[in-house]
Amino acid sequence: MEKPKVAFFEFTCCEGCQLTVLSLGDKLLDLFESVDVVNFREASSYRGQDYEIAFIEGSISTSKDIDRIREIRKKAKICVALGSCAHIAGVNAIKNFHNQLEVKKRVYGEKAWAFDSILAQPIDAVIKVDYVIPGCPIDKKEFLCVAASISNGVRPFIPEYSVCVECKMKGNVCVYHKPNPIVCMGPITRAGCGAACPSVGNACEGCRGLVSDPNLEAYEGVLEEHGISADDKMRFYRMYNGLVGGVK
Amino acid sequence: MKSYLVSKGDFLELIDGMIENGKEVVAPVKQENQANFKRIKSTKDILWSGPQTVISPKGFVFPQEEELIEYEVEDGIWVGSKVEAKSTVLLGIHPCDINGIALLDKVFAEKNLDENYLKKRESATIIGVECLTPCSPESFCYRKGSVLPWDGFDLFLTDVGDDFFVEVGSEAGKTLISGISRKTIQSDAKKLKKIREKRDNLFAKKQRKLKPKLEELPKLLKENYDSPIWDERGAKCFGCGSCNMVCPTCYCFDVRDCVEINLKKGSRSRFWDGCMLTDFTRIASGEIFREERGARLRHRTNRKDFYLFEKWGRTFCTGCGRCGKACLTKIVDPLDIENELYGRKGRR
Amino acid sequence: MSGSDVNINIHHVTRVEGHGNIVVDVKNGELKEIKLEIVESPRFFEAMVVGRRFSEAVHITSRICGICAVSHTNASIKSVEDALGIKPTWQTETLRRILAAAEVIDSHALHAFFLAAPDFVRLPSVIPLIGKSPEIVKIAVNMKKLSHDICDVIAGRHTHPISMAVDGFTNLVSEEQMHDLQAKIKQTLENDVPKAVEFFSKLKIPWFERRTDYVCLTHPGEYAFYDGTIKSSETGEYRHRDYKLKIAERVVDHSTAKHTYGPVKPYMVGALSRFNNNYDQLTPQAKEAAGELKLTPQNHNPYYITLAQLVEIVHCLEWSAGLIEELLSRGIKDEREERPPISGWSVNLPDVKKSWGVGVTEAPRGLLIHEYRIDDNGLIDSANCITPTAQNLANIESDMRKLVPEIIREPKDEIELLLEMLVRAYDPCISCSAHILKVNFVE
Amino acid sequence: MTVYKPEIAKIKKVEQLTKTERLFDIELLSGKSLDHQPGQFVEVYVFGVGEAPISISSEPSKQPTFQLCVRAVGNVTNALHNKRAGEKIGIRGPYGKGFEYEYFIGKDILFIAGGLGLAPLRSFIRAVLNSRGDYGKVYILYGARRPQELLFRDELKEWEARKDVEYHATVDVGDETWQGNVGVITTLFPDIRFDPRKTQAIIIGPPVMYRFVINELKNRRVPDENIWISLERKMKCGVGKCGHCQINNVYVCQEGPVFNYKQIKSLPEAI
Ligand SMILES: Cc1cc2nc3c(=O)[nH]c(=O)nc-3n(C[C@H](O)[C@H](O)[C@H](O)COP(=O)(O)OP(=O)(O)OC[C@H]3O[C@@H](n4cnc5c(N)ncnc54)[C@H](O)[C@@H]3O)c2cc1C
Ligand code: SF4
Ligand code: SF4
Ligand code: SF4
Repeated sequence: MEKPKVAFFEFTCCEGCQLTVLSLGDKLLDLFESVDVVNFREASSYRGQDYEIAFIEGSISTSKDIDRIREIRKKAKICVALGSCAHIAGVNAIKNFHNQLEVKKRVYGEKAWAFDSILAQPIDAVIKVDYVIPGCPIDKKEFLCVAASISNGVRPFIPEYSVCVECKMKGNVCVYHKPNPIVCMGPITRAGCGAACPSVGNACEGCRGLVSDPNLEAYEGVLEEHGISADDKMRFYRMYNGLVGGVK
Repeated sequence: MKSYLVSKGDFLELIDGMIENGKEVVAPVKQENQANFKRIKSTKDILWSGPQTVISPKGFVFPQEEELIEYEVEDGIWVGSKVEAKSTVLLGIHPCDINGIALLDKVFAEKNLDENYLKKRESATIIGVECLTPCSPESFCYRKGSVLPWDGFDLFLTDVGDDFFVEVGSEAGKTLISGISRKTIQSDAKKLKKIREKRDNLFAKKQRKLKPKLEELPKLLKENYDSPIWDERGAKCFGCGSCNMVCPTCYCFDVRDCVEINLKKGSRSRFWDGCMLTDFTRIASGEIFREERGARLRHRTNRKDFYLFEKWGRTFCTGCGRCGKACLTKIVDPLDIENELYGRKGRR
Repeated sequence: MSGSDVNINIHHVTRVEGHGNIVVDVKNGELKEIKLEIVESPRFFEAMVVGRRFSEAVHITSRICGICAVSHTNASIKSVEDALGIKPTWQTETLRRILAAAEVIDSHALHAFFLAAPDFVRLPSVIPLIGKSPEIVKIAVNMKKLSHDICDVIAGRHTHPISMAVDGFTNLVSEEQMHDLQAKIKQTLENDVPKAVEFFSKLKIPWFERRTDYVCLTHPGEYAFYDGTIKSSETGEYRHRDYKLKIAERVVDHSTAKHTYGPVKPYMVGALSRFNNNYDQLTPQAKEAAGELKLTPQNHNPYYITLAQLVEIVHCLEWSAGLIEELLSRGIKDEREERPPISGWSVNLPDVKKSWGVGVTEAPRGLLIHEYRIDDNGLIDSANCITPTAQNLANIESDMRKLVPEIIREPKDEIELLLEMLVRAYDPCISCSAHILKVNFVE
Repeated sequence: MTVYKPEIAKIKKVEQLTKTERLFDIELLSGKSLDHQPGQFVEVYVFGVGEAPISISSEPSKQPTFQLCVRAVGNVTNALHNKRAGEKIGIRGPYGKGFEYEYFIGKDILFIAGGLGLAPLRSFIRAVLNSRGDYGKVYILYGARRPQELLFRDELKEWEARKDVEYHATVDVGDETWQGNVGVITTLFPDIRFDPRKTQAIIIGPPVMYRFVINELKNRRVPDENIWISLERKMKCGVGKCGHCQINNVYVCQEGPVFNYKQIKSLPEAI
């Protein structure tokens, strides 16, 4: 069987997802053996233009990005959004909720005008995305499973259920039930991370995006019960899910 | 079966000796402000009473994730079934959880034997312990007739002071304590009876009441199939599945494949699943047979106290109260639901 | 050959974090232009944290960089703690130190083995290196795995650590886990380190020297990574809160990363600066490695940064093994009930007054500074963040300006390679540097 | 050997029936016959992809080969469509309750198939036609969305030609080649006459079809116990454990997929 040709590309992001791939350990060597990595700027000087599967990391946040990602889409058979930035615009979208000129000025002062910057968007705002590997950063195990599924010609499994499922499976004390409670987005967030955050005692911040049918009304009831103000609530949603429909 | 008396010191020594000899002993240990079942290094770690474990011990016989088959596809195909079982002592198991396992025993041994479960189950020694105080404000085991084990234990301990009063549920259990036990005499039985009377009184006072009669629950739920309560409560449900995961008697599972990146080796595993989850009944055409969360809540409740109750003659909710605690929107507690149904009905 | 024209335009330097271009223009043998363009999309983190509660900044600023996320987390937390006047417990700070060491190991291993090493053996990437020197690649994989194991245990994961919070950790490590880690660290020191040092000692390093100002943290008790005062080899030591007196940021046209300058001129941060300034505090095995690599303090060849990184890997292994030893001898305590860590979304947050704080730490690539101003409601009203790569950019350009005339007679692709290798030697984290924050403080 | 381990089987032949359906001839490597009842199903395993419950489309036989008619709709079914003759798959089963045909002997039978429902029904139809003398009158009603979507077209012609079978077909949307009835399956009812008390009506089709067809049968005074249907639900284990296929208190994989209408009428979740 011919090895699938794979490329990695990054847009606006911290490149933590590609680094996660580079940190697969022994499995990284298996990956390099099983697929033909033709483009991986972070790890290689070789830049092949002939690829079938494109893993795309990062958000669209400059006008130049739009042309570049369209080019990639033209060449690739399968485009996979890698990580929150590509999937739901990630933390990049936080700036969308500020005054845009102000944002630029805060960082670049008088020269703000010189910098190309548009509202941060997930890549599916510009191109058709075949599959998504959610997370900030992606989960190593999930990446491998998805990569294997795709090279096997199978639609990868991404859980539809909530983070609470995985959190409970691990037997964690729910962070809402601790002596110093923390509010957690687990009940409405898509699982697949193995409840990484609550498992070490912190809140799920929703980096994998919401489940397909989140009950936001019920969720807001829970937040209210814990004395979370409307402002707090919005900031919470706007860690990762500011762009999600239904969040008011 | 027979009962014996074993001094606590002897018993703990026995267990510690087993641990030293490499035996896997699992018991509840403290975890922050709650508890969990873990492999212990010494009996000192055991939490004999106090906060309940977050999830039931069912995972030790029916793991969260378990490989069922494995295969290789290099020149030809090879498939093997995978049944793993390692001899384990489950120690300090409360009656609600012993009963949970006893129910799973029935289910997995029905018709098509589930060897993955049964082998693990055979390799497990269950040493239960009687609860003398309620473990959480949510529990209602007394109301479900589940303060004592129905079946499914090897030994069952009751703290009677310096000794454990030990009920023996299997030959293996009997052998285990043969060196340190002495037969009980009438006064011991009397003492036990007293302790249990006191316990009953305490539980009757502390635990929330179940208004309908236990044996009438199937009928109550049947009559209330179309009650508005399901949608009322369902409106507040996340479909998060927490209530399924923590329950000692939920046993539904999903099965999924995982292939290695080189596509030559793979396995098929089962994972805990839950009827409260959206895709639980979704088929390829996109149809979801229990679309409404209220319908799912009804199904969950009916499984506990109607369908499976009728089928097996025993409630499938042992009253551990975990789901009531786990549910952040406080809608799932079966006792709550049943009381509300009972209140709305008849006694209007 | 004087009078020649050389025009180099390396688009998107590979094997670095983020996007940068090298532009060199030589007309008639005269250097017209030389620059390192940073074309990474700007991300505006400084603006993003404005309006956030002080406790929320940590998980946002961690996302500045996927490779030095622990350092950003440490700097962010320290800045908040500086503002709030919180002094964390010894246990908390020790765990943070171990995490910092783990990150250095991971980042340096990635750079030295995966990104830089292929240059020395003239390969385009680590992938063909797997076939050529499988053992070396395996060592790097092991070292990276080790540091990820350490981070997984202590902080939940390496990239974007989870449980690190203001004034503590939201999880509790067990002594058993720490024992395991210690055993693994010792194995690496014993098995992998000698082979790695031998491999690098045989590489031919390009010869080039330019003395510059070496800047890093320094600490009386240890080779500083986590904490200390800022030390400049030219102008001496100063307190972290005074950083602005010494460091000026400037927006330049060709870069979405701001450049920084010391009081007099460009300066260097990172492994070689730390090595030059704090050599005496290296662990014995690290000093031994330096000896074998023929690296001695006051080295002025930036291509040697990669070797200094290797020395630091050895140091961090030994250092963290020692820290774990001490942690275990004191016994690990659950401090969470008494001193609840202040995690981003805690329901009960302490009341806060208007305040400001600065957090400095050594990221693998050098000095990292976070500064926040907090208002009376506990919300951040301004932030500044200076990353190591931003500090190095001006220095890299100065190096290139000196280097190009020295190598102008070489064939063009050799010049290109040497320039790319120079940029890569600094291990620039461009994604980091493009997330530079505000210049002017709202005073 | 556990209940979850598939037996290895070989694909002997693949035949494209329509754009989306293929018929697979499959043989267990052990050489044993499947020994199934009409209406039963097997769990088909494609290595590395997963399992799907598929009804057995061929009639019961002592031969080692059996047939599956599969529509490509998702992971497993698509992967199956990519398989060629000679390739190996896994088979578990047969599972579930099918039609006990002794019960039907001597009775009139009205087969009603909608779309892919013909795949399982074909097994029973063929069994009945093979020993035609054992049964009373036989009617076959078959509906598909379009003429191109009709399955087993050669066999349909045979059935149509037979004197001892009353065969009617319809499509929802016709085209120039189609000369038969156009309309949903219930529009075929006025064409047929049958004795409601002597006739056993067997319906297999998409969920939406059941309600209308049962209504029509009720109008024709067919008693509940003379109506049979086969239900489809998500399945993961096929052996009554995983819980997905449950309809109220009934596990489809154990007590179904074939049900007598009387039995499931009281189950609100059934239809
Ligand atoms: C008793 C029975 C008999 C069937 N007979 C046939 C047949 O003869 N021919 C045919 O083409 N199809 C038949 N189906 C439907 C077939 O099982 C599904 O189309 C198939 O499972 C889809 O799987 P997939 O992996 O391709 O789709 P995906 O959408 O990828 O489904 C993933 C998994 O979900 C489950 N699942 C999804 N849809 C269904 C479904 N409709 N029924 C049961 N489980 C499902 C399966 O475990 C499946 O592997 C039958 C279903 C049942 C229950
Ligand atoms: S901690 Fe979060 S994810 Fe875990 S059970 Fe509680 S709400 Fe759900
Ligand atoms: S239904 Fe709830 S209370 Fe009953 S056994 Fe399950 S988790 Fe416990
Ligand atoms: S009932 Fe409660 S715990 Fe169960 S799924 Fe609904 S919200 Fe979650």
